[in-house]
Amino acid sequence: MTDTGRTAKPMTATPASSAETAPPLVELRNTSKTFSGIKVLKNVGFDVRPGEVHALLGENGAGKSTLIKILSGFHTPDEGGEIRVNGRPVSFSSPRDARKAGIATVYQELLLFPDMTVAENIFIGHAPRAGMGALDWNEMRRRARALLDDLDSHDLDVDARVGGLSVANRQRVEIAKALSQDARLLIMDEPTASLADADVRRLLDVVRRLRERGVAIIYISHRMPEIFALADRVTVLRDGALIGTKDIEEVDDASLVSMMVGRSIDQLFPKVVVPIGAPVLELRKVSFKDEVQDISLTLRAGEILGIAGLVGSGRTELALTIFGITPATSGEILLNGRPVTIRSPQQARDLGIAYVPEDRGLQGLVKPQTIRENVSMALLDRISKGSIVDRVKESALARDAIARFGIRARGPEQRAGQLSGGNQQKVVLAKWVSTNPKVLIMDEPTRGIDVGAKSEIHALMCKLAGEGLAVIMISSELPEVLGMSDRIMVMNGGRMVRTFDRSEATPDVVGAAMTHAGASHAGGAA
Amino acid sequence: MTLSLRSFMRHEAVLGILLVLVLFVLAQQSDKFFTTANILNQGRLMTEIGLIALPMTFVIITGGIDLSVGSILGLCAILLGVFWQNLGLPLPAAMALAVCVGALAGLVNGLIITRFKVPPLIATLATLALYRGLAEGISQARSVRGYPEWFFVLGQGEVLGVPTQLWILIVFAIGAAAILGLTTFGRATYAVGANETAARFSGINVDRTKLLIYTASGLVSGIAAVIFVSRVSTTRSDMGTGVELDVITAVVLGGTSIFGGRGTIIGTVIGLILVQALKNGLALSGVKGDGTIVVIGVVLIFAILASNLFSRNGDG
Amino acid sequence: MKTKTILMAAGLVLASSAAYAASWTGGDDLPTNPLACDATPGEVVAKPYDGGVPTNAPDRNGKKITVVDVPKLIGVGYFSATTKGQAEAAKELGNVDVKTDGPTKANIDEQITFIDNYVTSGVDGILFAANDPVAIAPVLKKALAAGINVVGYDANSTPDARQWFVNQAEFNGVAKSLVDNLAKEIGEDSAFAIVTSTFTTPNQARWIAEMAAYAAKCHPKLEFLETVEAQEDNVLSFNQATTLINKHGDKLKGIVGMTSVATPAAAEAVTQSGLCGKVAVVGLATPNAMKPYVEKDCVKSVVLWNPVDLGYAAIYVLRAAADGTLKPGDTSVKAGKLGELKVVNGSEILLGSPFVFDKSNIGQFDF
Amino acid sequence: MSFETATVRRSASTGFAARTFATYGQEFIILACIVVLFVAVGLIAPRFISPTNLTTIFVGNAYIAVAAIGMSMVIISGHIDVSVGSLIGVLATISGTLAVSGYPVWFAWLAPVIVGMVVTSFIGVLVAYVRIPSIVVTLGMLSILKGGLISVTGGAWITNLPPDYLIAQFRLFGIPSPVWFMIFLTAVAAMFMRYTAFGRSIYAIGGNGEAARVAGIPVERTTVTIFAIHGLFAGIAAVLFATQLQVIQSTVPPNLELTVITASVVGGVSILGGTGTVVGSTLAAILFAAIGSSLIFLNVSAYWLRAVQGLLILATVLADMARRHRIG
Repeated sequence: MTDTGRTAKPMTATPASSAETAPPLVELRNTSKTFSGIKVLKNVGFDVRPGEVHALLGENGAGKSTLIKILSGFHTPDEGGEIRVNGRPVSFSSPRDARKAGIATVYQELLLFPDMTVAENIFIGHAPRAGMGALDWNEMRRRARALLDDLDSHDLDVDARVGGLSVANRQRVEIAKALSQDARLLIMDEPTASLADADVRRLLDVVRRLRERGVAIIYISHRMPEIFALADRVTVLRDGALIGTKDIEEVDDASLVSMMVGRSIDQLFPKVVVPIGAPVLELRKVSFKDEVQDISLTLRAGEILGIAGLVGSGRTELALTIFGITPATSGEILLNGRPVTIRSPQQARDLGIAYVPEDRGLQGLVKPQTIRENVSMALLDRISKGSIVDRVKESALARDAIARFGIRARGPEQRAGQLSGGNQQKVVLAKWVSTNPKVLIMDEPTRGIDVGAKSEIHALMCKLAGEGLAVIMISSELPEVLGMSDRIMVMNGGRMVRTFDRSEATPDVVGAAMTHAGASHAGGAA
Repeated sequence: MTLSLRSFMRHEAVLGILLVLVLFVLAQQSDKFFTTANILNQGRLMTEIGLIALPMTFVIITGGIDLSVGSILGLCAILLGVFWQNLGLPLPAAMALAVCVGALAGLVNGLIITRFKVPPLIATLATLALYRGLAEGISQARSVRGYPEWFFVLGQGEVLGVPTQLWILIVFAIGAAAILGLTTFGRATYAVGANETAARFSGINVDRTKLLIYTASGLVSGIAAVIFVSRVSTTRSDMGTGVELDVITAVVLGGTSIFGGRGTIIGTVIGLILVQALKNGLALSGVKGDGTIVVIGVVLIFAILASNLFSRNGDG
Repeated sequence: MKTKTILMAAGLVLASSAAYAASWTGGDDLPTNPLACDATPGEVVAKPYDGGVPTNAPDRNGKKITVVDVPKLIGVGYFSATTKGQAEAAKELGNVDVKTDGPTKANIDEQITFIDNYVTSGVDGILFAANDPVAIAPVLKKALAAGINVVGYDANSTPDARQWFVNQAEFNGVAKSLVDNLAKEIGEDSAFAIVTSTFTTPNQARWIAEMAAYAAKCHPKLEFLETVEAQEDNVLSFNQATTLINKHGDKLKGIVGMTSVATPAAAEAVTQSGLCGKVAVVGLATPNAMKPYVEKDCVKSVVLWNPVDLGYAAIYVLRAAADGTLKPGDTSVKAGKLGELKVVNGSEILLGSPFVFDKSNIGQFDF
Repeated sequence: MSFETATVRRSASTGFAARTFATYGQEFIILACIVVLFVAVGLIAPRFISPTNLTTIFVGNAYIAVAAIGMSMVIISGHIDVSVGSLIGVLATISGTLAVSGYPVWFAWLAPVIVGMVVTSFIGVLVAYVRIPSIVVTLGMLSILKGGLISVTGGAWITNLPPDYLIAQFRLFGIPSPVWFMIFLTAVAAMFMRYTAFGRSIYAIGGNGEAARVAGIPVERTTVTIFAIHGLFAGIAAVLFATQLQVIQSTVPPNLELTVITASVVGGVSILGGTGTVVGSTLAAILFAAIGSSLIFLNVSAYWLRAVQGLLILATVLADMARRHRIG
């Protein structure tokens, strides 16, 4: 258990209760950062004390990422700023320097090695040595085991290939990795963005436990309940400037949101009730291997069907089956009452099914290409004559999309990869709405998106439903599912376990349905 | 618009300037360099490499590579002779059939890559050996000669004062540029190279796109084989050995990213001309062949280096 | 399913042509002309001049001329030796400026490109050793049309594409020499194998074909086992030769090396297998590479013309053609230290019979 | 979830044997191929498995196996070197020239190794710091080395090598030294890759370069070092290549780079980087030599030799893909 001891050492024996009075562990003074002449961080001052959870809030593009990248040694701040660790000024020229100063970061895109084992990932770069500089694999595995046990992850095998793990498990590996090297400050960038509720609860427990040990934590999240559940202090950034640092007791939900967006948002889930029309999509005992089993459902025009479930419950797998990526192995799909076969995404698209995928960066966008090229990607056939793409139509389409979806961009020729997360999501949405689909499947439509963009996407969703589109929405955020859906289907272990009407769905019953039937499976996913 | 276009054309611009510079220097070195006869003749000599470089641009834009093109060229050349001489087919039929075999060979590459998910480098490394082996086995080391006079029009004749095959290259280059730049297929090619998964999720038939591109690569190698045979009036199984490296050099020099997603036909054509001008101009200036190879190697590294530096400055 | 069908179709193409395999692998299909079994020289048929003539060649008589030499490939011992001979002759003549340039692999396409560039740049004379007799013809004709003197050596083109060809030794002469030496060393009832560069190399293919014809005529009991390819790569040649020894064991009495790369490698294989004196090595090779084996008595004789002389003669012939002293219809040409060389076969200049190096004379050569 | 659960369960129950197979699966397949080949061909032509022929097979591609060790490291780190054939040609020539110019034998052995490391370090610098894709750098380097070599030597052979220079012809316990080199270097490299932090960082860089940087691995410096190690092996391979016979050709051996790369990838090194072992590449080099030899023994018409080799490479690769899909 040397690890625990080592982790505990730099705590300077500061109990959590006296955190407020303790000197800052890490402090940023008057820090700015300029990229190509654009100041993305403006004279920000910021500090973290030992044993506190300091939440960092702001819309995407507010400067949070830049700030944490300065702290973790990726960027050097502009002249005039200063970083102090334990009161002493330091300068980081590489992530390695930051590591040495006890600052570790768990990134949003988990930076792991898929082909290596859990133990190896945890100790990459600082593995235990036996004699003559050779790695001590047994010691490595033993200490990895100890670290994971410490994080209450007894079910995670240290010899498992990381590539085969769930997001939640990979995140635990990341945290163990950070702790394995005496982290005194742990920066967590949206750690719960891709986690299901049960996993979120486990993660929050882990964070609390770390705080008790005196580790300082910078916690970035868009999810308000977590912030109120965890944070001691909150700092809000907007447009690269510091808006304020407050104790958590001084703020509430509404005031934080208005600090972030500079205005107040009246309604988080602007659900508009629209008339529900005729059945559009019907599934009859549709299965895909053992990942999706015997799903039957009816989706009507104007309806938003929410699918809730833990990660791995078969939600996304069901969407992929309807969309033809993993064609159904049995069962029947009807569209407007007629049976159809969907064996490929092209067929699905041509039948009027659209899918806004879960992983925006990997499945949704071609980041090096322009907004124009991304928006037209799914309907090139329709805007081309004799397979020659009509550039005029295409540009018009892209400009339309920018206007209609409120995409904040320099123009249709901006590269998609340069946009913020919310705007990227709008591009993906625009791509699919441009195909005039009858059925729109949205998988985690607001993951990793800031509050402002989130409500815009929700509003769009309602508008589309109002235009007669049938929408399936998959989400790990229970409030979103409850707030937006007309009907809620809960999946577990590849099966549909219950459906709720909007009126009867409460967080308690839906949450219970998500976890209940598959309690034995939950361990694997959790 | 302008920003993206600028970054897109940047490499081509750097290369264009380099080409002008090279042409200028070479013209100073030898008065024979900038003559119509020499330029047209160089066009004749670079046609086979040039033709194969066109589909190779597509292949590399999708993030793949095709190392088997030289072997396909050899196989098709041999089959042209075998079909005509040993099977007694009329020559036009033999030509068509040889090109078809080229397409078939490319299709097999495509199937191995798409169906069995073998990385293109490995798949075509294997077929590089396989196709060359077939060429050797089928030919039993025998050359086929004595083609009729009309056949040589393709490789040695002229149309309107310009070598016949240069017309073919020009037509193919314009066609390829149009397909890549203007059509849905070209879009699909870029999308597949830049993000294959997103392309698949956007309803682009990724496998079909790749299959078509590898088939085209084989088909064009077959056409190049026919032209090659016509130019040198004989058929040998070692034809086209090492062509793949020349082709890849031209394409990469032309700014096509080896990681996929980026590249243009214009760039490839400039790359081709640059390599050919260097080979020819240096020879005319009295530099020996081995010196020319060294220069081409240096230019390749330098060109990519220069465009890297420029683009880094531009992007900040 | 579709995939399988296509793969099967591809397999069929493979199998259908596997049917015919010649008994002497490596030969070509051209008619052979074996010499008589005794020392009777081959019949010399008087043939009218069948070479080409340069059009509107300027008067080069006695003037300094620039000559480029484009061998099959550069970077092999054999052609460095011919280059050496050319330099020697050029120095003697004093009015010839010669340089060697060519492809790094024996590739018809690149060779053509090289010659083409030199035609454009305007040299006075071109020497070549053809990678393919037909493929090289158009560009050589182009050179003739540009008034350039064109002379071949080592490997010929079609006759009308050049003026003269310096023939180091006739194919049937080389074949006879090799087979006779082989039979002498291993006895008539023995078996042997061949190591060649590639089956497509024309000279080697021709020699193998001629050897087959000559052996059938004069040494019918000699048993041919097989031919293996070894590129122009000496380590591969060594491995192939060693494998032949391992495979055939005592049965294998001799190895014939068809290239100057393969022969020393085969000798090395025999040496390292400890079979000196038990397995004979004959073949074409340059003396320097063979000296260690000949001196150790592991190899008794090496057959080769002297490539230095070949290059030397080529320069003299080219000079004579440029000067106009060698005209169609002439029956001999003066070639410096080599004396008078005979014109045979219309437009070929014969260097002489293949030379056999052995322990007694190999020390005198350095190339 | 079901997939996830299955993975966790399986890995939880993995024993040592299963873990070994997961790491060395491709190596076992190739080993099996070699054994099957030896047995099958040995039954038809018993001389094939005679000690002398086995020695020939093992010696034959030993220098390729040695070069493939370094190449595997380069490929595992996500790069490639297509200039290795030219480099070996240049280094062999340097070594031989020194040996016949009266330098001490140890210097003729050492110099190519050092020059090799210098050249590949330079490649590494261009790749790591200047960020030119390795295939471009080495494609250029291929031309430069090849053209430069011929310019300098003019293709003259190097003969009269001193006998004590011919290290590849030395024998220890009756086994030629190239085999010892191959075994020893493969073992050392395999241990190095598995048991040193540097070895693991090669996998890290190839598996996820960004993550490696974040983990504090100096990616650029490591990349240059990997290329330098590759140069070290290329240098040793060049010495083995140069000393195998009593003449050195001083040209670039035809297609050597393709053979070396093929040995690496068929040996299970993923061309995408991140996985593979050096044991596999050595086995693959032996397999190629065995295939070449067996074709002669089986009287397969030499014309078809290359076609058969191509088919076998394809078969090995397809078997590997099938295995990977099964494991998932």
